[in-house]
Amino acid sequence: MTARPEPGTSTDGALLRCENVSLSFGNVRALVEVSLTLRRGEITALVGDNGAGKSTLVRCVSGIHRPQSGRIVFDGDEIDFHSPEDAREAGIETVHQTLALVEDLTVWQNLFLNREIVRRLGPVALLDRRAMQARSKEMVSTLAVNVPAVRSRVRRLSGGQRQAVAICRAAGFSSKLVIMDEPTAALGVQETARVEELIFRMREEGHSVLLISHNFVQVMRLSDQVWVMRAGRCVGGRRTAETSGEEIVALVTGAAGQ
Amino acid sequence: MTARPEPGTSTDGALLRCENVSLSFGNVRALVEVSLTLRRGEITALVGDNGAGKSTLVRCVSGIHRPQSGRIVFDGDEIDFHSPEDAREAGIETVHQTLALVEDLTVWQNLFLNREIVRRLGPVALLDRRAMQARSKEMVSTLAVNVPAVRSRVRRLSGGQRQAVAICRAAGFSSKLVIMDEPTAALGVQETARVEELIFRMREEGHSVLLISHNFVQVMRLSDQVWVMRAGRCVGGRRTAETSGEEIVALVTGAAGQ
Amino acid sequence: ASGEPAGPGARVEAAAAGSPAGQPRIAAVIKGLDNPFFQAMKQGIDDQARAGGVTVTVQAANSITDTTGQADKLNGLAGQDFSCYVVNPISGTNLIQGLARLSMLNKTVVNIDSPVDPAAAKSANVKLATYIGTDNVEAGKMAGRRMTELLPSGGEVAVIGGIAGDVTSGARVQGFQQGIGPNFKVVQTVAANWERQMALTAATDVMRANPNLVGFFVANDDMGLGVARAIANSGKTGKVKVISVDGNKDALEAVKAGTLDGTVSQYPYAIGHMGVEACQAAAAGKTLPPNVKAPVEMITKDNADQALASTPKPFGAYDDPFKALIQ
Amino acid sequence: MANATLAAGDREAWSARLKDLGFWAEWAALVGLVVLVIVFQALNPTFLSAGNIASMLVAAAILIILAVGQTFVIATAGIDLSIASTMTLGAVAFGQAYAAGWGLALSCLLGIVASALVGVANGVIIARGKITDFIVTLGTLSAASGLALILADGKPVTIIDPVLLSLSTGGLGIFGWSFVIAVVVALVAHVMLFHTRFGTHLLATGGAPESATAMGISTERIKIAVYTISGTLAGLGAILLVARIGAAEPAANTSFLLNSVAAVVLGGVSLFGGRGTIIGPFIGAMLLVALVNGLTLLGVSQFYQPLAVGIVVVLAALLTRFQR
Amino acid sequence: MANATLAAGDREAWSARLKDLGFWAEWAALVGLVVLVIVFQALNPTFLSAGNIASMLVAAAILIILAVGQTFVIATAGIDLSIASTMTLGAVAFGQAYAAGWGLALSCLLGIVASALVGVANGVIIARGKITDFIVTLGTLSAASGLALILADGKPVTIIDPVLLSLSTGGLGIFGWSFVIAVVVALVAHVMLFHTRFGTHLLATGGAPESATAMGISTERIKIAVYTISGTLAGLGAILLVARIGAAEPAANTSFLLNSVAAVVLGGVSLFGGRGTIIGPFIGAMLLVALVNGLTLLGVSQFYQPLAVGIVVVLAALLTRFQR
Ligand SMILES: Nc1ncnc2c1ncn2[C@@H]1O[C@H](COP(=O)(O)OP(=O)(O)OP(=O)(O)O)[C@@H](O)[C@H]1O
Ligand SMILES: Nc1ncnc2c1ncn2[C@@H]1O[C@H](COP(=O)(O)OP(=O)(O)OP(=O)(O)O)[C@@H](O)[C@H]1O
Ligand SMILES: [Mg+2]
Ligand SMILES: [Mg+2]
Repeated sequence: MTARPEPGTSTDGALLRCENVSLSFGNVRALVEVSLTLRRGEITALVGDNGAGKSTLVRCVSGIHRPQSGRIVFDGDEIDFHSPEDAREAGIETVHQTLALVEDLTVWQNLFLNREIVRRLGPVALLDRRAMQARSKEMVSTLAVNVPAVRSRVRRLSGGQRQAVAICRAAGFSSKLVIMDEPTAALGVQETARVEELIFRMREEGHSVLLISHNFVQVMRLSDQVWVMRAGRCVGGRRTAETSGEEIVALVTGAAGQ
Repeated sequence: MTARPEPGTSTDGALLRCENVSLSFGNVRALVEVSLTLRRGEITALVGDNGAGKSTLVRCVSGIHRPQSGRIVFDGDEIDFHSPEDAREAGIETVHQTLALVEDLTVWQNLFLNREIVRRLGPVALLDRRAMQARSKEMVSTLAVNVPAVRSRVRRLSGGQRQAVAICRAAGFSSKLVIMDEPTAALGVQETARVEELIFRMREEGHSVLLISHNFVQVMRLSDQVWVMRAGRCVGGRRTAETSGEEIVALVTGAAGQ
Repeated sequence: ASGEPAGPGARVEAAAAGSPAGQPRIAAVIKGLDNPFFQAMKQGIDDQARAGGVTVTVQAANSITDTTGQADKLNGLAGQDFSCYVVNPISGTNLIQGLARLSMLNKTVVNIDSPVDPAAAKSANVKLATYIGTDNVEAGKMAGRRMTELLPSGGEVAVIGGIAGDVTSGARVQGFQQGIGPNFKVVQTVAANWERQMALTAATDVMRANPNLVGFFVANDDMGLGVARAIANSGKTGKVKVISVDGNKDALEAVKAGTLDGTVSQYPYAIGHMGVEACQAAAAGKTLPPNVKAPVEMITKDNADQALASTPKPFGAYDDPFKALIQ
Repeated sequence: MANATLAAGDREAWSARLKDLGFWAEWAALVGLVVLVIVFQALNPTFLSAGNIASMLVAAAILIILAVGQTFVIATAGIDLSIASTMTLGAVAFGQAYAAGWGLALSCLLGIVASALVGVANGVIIARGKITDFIVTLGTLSAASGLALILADGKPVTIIDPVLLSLSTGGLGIFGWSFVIAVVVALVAHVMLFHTRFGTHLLATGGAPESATAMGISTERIKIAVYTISGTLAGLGAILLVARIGAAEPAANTSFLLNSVAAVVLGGVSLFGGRGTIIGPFIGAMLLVALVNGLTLLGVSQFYQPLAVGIVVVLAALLTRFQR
Repeated sequence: MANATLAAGDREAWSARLKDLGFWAEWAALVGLVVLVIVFQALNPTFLSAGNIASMLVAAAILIILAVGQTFVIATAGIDLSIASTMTLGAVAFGQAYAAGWGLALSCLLGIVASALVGVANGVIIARGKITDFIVTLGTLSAASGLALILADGKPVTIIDPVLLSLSTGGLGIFGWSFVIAVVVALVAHVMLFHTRFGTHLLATGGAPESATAMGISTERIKIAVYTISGTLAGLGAILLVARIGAAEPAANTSFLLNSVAAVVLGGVSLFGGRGTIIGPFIGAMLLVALVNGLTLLGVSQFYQPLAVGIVVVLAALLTRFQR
């Protein structure tokens, strides 16, 4: 049952490789010997039922959880992130499913959180609020249709507006890998189209993207490679060009063997 | 520009009628003279971009916000809910977009929140935990694939599992109108299929459903009537049978007049 | 000997204050709020003011530890048109700032009960017209001597104090230790925060830890009554002696009933009373005696009846030099 | 069949729980108490003598009752800073009524009603006025102690009543009556919190007020109820206090305030609301009382006692670190 | 162009804000203070005399400094219960060093360092031990006052120093030096909170610790920093306290604890963290001081003062009800 990298996927172009990663919460086995590979400069999709363990895997890669066993290799080095800060420094930006926005801060403060622009005044570094606000406005208007005021608190935003802010934050800073956990779940048609454009643009600019989505049409449209998880295990991977939506559904539901 | 009920929709079979409902937050005009009608025993869809005001309208109907002007007629009576309790008593159950689960309570406690089963012991009414747990188990397993333990705290659940719990809660209690604000946004394929089944079943059982969704394929598949919102206004309504996905998209984006 | 006023000259000040017809307007700042001791003091102040037909404003700190709050209150009153200030500072120095301002304005300052630190007063140019009060160390000593009288053969005693580090409590305890005979051994000192309930619990525990205990010294009456209760609860009434300080009405009754073996009565009523008299005398242009000892009595079962009959006033005659000045 | 699987789940859950650090953390106060008892007993054998246990239990009774009230409030993410001065006010009301010859039963009732009213005031102002719990109860802390001073004219009233005396000295074996009352209060509170709708709604109000409102729970009513409970229990505490010291005093019982909150937090209840137990704060209160008792028995100097208390409190809290 | 729209947005935002009730609620403390000043001035004209203003400002200085420290802690959803006893410890350390002839500057430094160390201890135990702020600082409250008692052997040390005396009595016109220091502290704190990365990270830590962690902010480091700041400011308060009362006393200054939190809450800062201002707590502190001063000037009886304070505090808080 344990999945191993597809024979077809050479590990040379690999940006991220998970090998037998396991993690349990009490007696919930969220990840069971998960192995998969992400190639450089590609859009990789990760699909699976609710509770299959996708977000948990993402959290392992982005430094929130530490795997109980197995290893993760990123950009050639085995990684052992102790905190999300380590992951961000290594070049991994994440849009978490639960968004990770600070509701009481404004849109611009959230966008630049821990990436603040400062002006040096002798020994002290003061925030350059104007610059950040102006840039935020630009960033948000690329994605949102009903653009929220960058100085309103995130608490005030609609579900989709928040999602847009979270995506902007991850996309706005150059990084090697951008992970997006169901980025378009709350988005409208127009916004979804813009995010998909953004994802393509990121690939063109040479970033790699890990996309989690329940929308198989979207997955087939965007991705180069699909990995499928079921009940904590990675049960298979396919090149998108060589598979079909039906095969993926079969893998997700367990109707097909590997 | 202001929308009015479609000529085709007779108001006789109307379960819910909003008339010129408006609501502003500070200088954000979230709802501008919204008028629309929901028919008894039908599935009505409400679509629109992010920030268009859909959730705000739902919150007005379910007693969280009070409209600043306009009136809402439910089941023949003009309503003026002072609290969500009033709405629940009038027979309106809501699955909110932000879920409204209590993270520190268990799944079964959430499912039966304010609908607890009690045993009378003389003057005191004690909770019947076993009964509630058993029923919860049944309820959740109809929707979820990876069924969470009903005695685990909601905090521990995956995004989709939470969504399933929230839907179960709204569907599990007989009511005249069930409002679902993006119920399948976080759900996997199998779970989405089950929820859609559930929605059909509810219609068969004579409940009315108000469905908010960004998934137009789903909207076309499920609904009898579609209303479209744009930037706080209700810009039109169509019988689903008489329209097409393209027309709806055009209404949402403003490419078409009414 | 402490509380030596830093300077005379009450006559000049009274004149400078320009009070019409020699009637002072008096402001008093005292210590406690919820303690009967200071209420008796206030009563003394109010009674004498009424008798003398003078106006008086009494303010108190929020608690016996509220040093800065008391200073704030004095400062609040200092800016107003009072001619004479009666102060009972929580510590030797906490009111210095306000007092310095008063001295600059040539107001009469009467120090009662707890003395202002003389060195601090000197360096801040604070001029005190007079000091009226009893030394807390002296009160403690009296309690110690009484304990020795009650238990000539000595033994193990314990001390229940107020809040740890509190000045008044510290002085009384220090006095007690000086006053007891050489046969005594203080086995334990517990801080009961001036609370009767805590004193009760602490005394119960102390008696359990020291089965041979023969007596308690308690830093005020309220806690003393709690200790007496603890002794009664454990059936040791009479076997373990309790002596406290203050002389409140309830304590006097307890002494009479035999549950308390004695209290050192400091007569806050008389102190307050004389404080107002001192102001009147100063306003009348009299020269005040620099240092007036307030009455203090050891109340025992023998004189408890007398004490109760005249409470809050002292039952015995005492020396009141101001009475003559304002006749 | 459903029942069978449930029971199996039960067993499984228990064995898993015992292995879980989090489980032990929930019982941090108990672990701390046991450690403390062992240490004190080793250092001074009178610690576990029947007499000392009895007096510890009696000394703990008032604190337990206040901690139970405080638990209800804290579980809704509130805090009742006025709990101690509400008790003072109750004691004074009781004392004044008794001194005025109202008789014991009526006076007790009056004391409890006076305290309960402060609770109602707290609840109504917080719930209807939508003001932070902290500042409202800080206000009533001040106001209640002021009222107590005014009512009593600043003077204590000695109360000698045979019934009260036996309340504070009699009991069932080593369990003094006041401790028995505290246990009954805790039991009732436990049932209320975990076996009634009210309890569930209370936890929902504390954990996610917006969600609770959306589910039609009146968080206002819950808030008013918990403060009323807390006030009423403060009134009960007042009766026990008067019985214990034999007098009704207007003195502020400040130490009870911080101790009641400390007992709750040591008992593993989060100040952010939404979770709680009754047994935890119960043991937390016992821990605090045993600590002071033990230190006094050992004759630790008054200057070193605060230091020791501080260190033990932090150490006991360290046990809760695995919680959440 | 972007700038132009921004500026326009600015103006629009301001005019909208002025109409918004929420805006006024943020300034509740100021509104309360103004009302109080008008009432007191009407009842007693000496209230606004230069002398009385000067003494109010001086009286407020220590509370302002503590409230600023408390604000930093509360903005991270913590609370520093040890702030007053940390100040006591600082005062005693200062006093002992001064009495031992270390000289003023060195003694001051020692006092501040001693207090800062308590803050560091708080921060480290809370952040690394992952224990609730409330219980840790409750522990250090006790421990620090124990240490102060031990250090001082329970006795106050009188300190007469011309520099200290002029610190407490001199000043710039009606602004005493200690008030000037408090203003400087508040200004620096304001800049730190709103114009540095640290401030933003602090608010993020308080508002959504998990999100802050996910964004790579070390919430541990932030926690340690805020408690260190609060401890250091308590040390500064200690120097001003010694200057003011002319002695270093080991007795607890309990009233400062609740007042510092009250000032922060009255200043519109949520105890749940994530939001905060400095000006609010500043004005909150002034409000509390003006209240007591005014009641004293009016000669309100000592029994009625707590009642009046309680009522005014609740009324002032009522103004904040429109907030959020
Ligand atoms: N912190 C936690 N404690 C306990 N169980 C957890 C925790 N986080 C996740 N789980 C459990 O682990 C499993 C996998 O969860 P995860 O969030 O990774 O699912 P997912 O694939 O992202 O699902 P979804 O599509 O619904 O987001 C679920 O059964 C969930 O209940
Ligand atoms: N409490 C609030 N305070 C201020 N503005 C608000 C508030 N709630 C909603 N808004 C604003 O009102 C507008 C409509 O929000 P709403 O949540 O109704 O959108 P929606 O149609 O549900 O969008 P989505 O599809 O993203 O959920 C948005 O611009 C939002 O920022
Ligand atoms: Mg997920
Ligand atoms: Mg919405």
